[in-house]
Amino acid sequence: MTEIQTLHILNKSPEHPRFARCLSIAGPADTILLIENGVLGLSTASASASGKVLALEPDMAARGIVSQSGTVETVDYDAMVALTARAQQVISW
Amino acid sequence: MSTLIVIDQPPYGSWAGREALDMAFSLAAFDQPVSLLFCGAGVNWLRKGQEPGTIRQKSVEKNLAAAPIFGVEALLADGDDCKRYGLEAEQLLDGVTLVQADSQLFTNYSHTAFAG
Amino acid sequence: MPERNNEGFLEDAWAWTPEVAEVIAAEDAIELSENHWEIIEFLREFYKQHEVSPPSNRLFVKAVKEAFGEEKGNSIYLMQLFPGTPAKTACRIAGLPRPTNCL
Amino acid sequence: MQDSTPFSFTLVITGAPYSSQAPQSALSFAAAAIKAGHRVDRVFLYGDGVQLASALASPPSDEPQWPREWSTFLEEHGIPGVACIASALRRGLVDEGEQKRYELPASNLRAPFTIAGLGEWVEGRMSSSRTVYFHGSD
Repeated sequence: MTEIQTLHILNKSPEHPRFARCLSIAGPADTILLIENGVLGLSTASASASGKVLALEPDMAARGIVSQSGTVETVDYDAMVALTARAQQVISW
Repeated sequence: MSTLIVIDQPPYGSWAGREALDMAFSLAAFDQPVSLLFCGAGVNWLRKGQEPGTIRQKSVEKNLAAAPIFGVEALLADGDDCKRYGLEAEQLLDGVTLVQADSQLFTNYSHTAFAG
Repeated sequence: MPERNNEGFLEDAWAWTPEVAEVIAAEDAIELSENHWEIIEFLREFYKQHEVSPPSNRLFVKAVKEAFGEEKGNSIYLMQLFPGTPAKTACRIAGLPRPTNCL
Repeated sequence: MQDSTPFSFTLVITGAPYSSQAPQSALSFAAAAIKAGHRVDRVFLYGDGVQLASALASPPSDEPQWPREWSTFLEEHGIPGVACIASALRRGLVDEGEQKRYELPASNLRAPFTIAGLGEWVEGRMSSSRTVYFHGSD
């Protein structure tokens, strides 16, 4: 399993200033996990982040967001816990 | 183990920044190294000459001036965001260091938190 | 005597006078000396400058240390002057609002 | 693939129930953490998050009662739930002690939550392996 420098938990919609700030700050060794309203920015985030982008499946399903096959890795809460344990640092935006 | 507390919301219209300041003060109370970063609309915390008496709130300018006394290590502000809000260096409170809030900056801290 | 709450703190910090301080201190069996006044005046000035009183005992000690050095900025010295919880006792005598016990 | 090393978590909730998703996300996270064999040391409610400790929240019967669900979870797993005193007092959330202290007409803190200072958060920060925040999304 590869190291994660920082796990960014991003729950803001793409309109929120913190969304863009999070994307600009996440480095290549970081992972961004989109949860809650954050999943609405799936396409934006996947396109502009230098690190890896994941999304929380229950929050996607709730909002009727379907991932285009293979474009984004979806995770459940179990995997979210594992990610927070793997990352050196966790930042919630 | 140094902590960065981020204030990205403007003062007076929202309470989150005040609660962030309390977080920084409490870390300082327990001798934990802590710095504050002002970015986005949060840089408006740093403008000199605030007079919130008319809206019956305490001055965040005055509250913030207690930070160095309590042992908060640094008051950092994103230079680009200051520019966006028309804040020149001489309009900023004393003791503010201009930085670039980029990934580099965040890696200097073992813990980064917002108040809400 | 200006209005006070159930723990003896003034409702209005600006209603404070040195005479009020004497009365409140006497309730705690404290006779105010030069050393007490130094801290009381410091606290009132701090409150004027920052619109908050030091939010915890530890930060009270830190603020005193910053102003007067190690010799006075330590909890033993402040405890001798203001028994109990020094920040609380000192704020009460200095007429400052009751701390929220936040920290 | 689960990490086999047990971790300990301090969870901080700053978003209120019924105005944010934070308490729900935090509960799902906490349940998953325990299922994976990790420990949740403490849940700290800060800012608007203190509303989660209200004993008076009464949503319609066909909606989840998040304060009650959280209370049950904390009791089942013996996890301390702490609401920040400064946030709580400002927002009208008090236990019996504060009710007396401030001479208020009622108290409304839901067991097993307690009220304490930010020192609890600092303590959690220092002793848990991870501190994870759940904010509102406004």
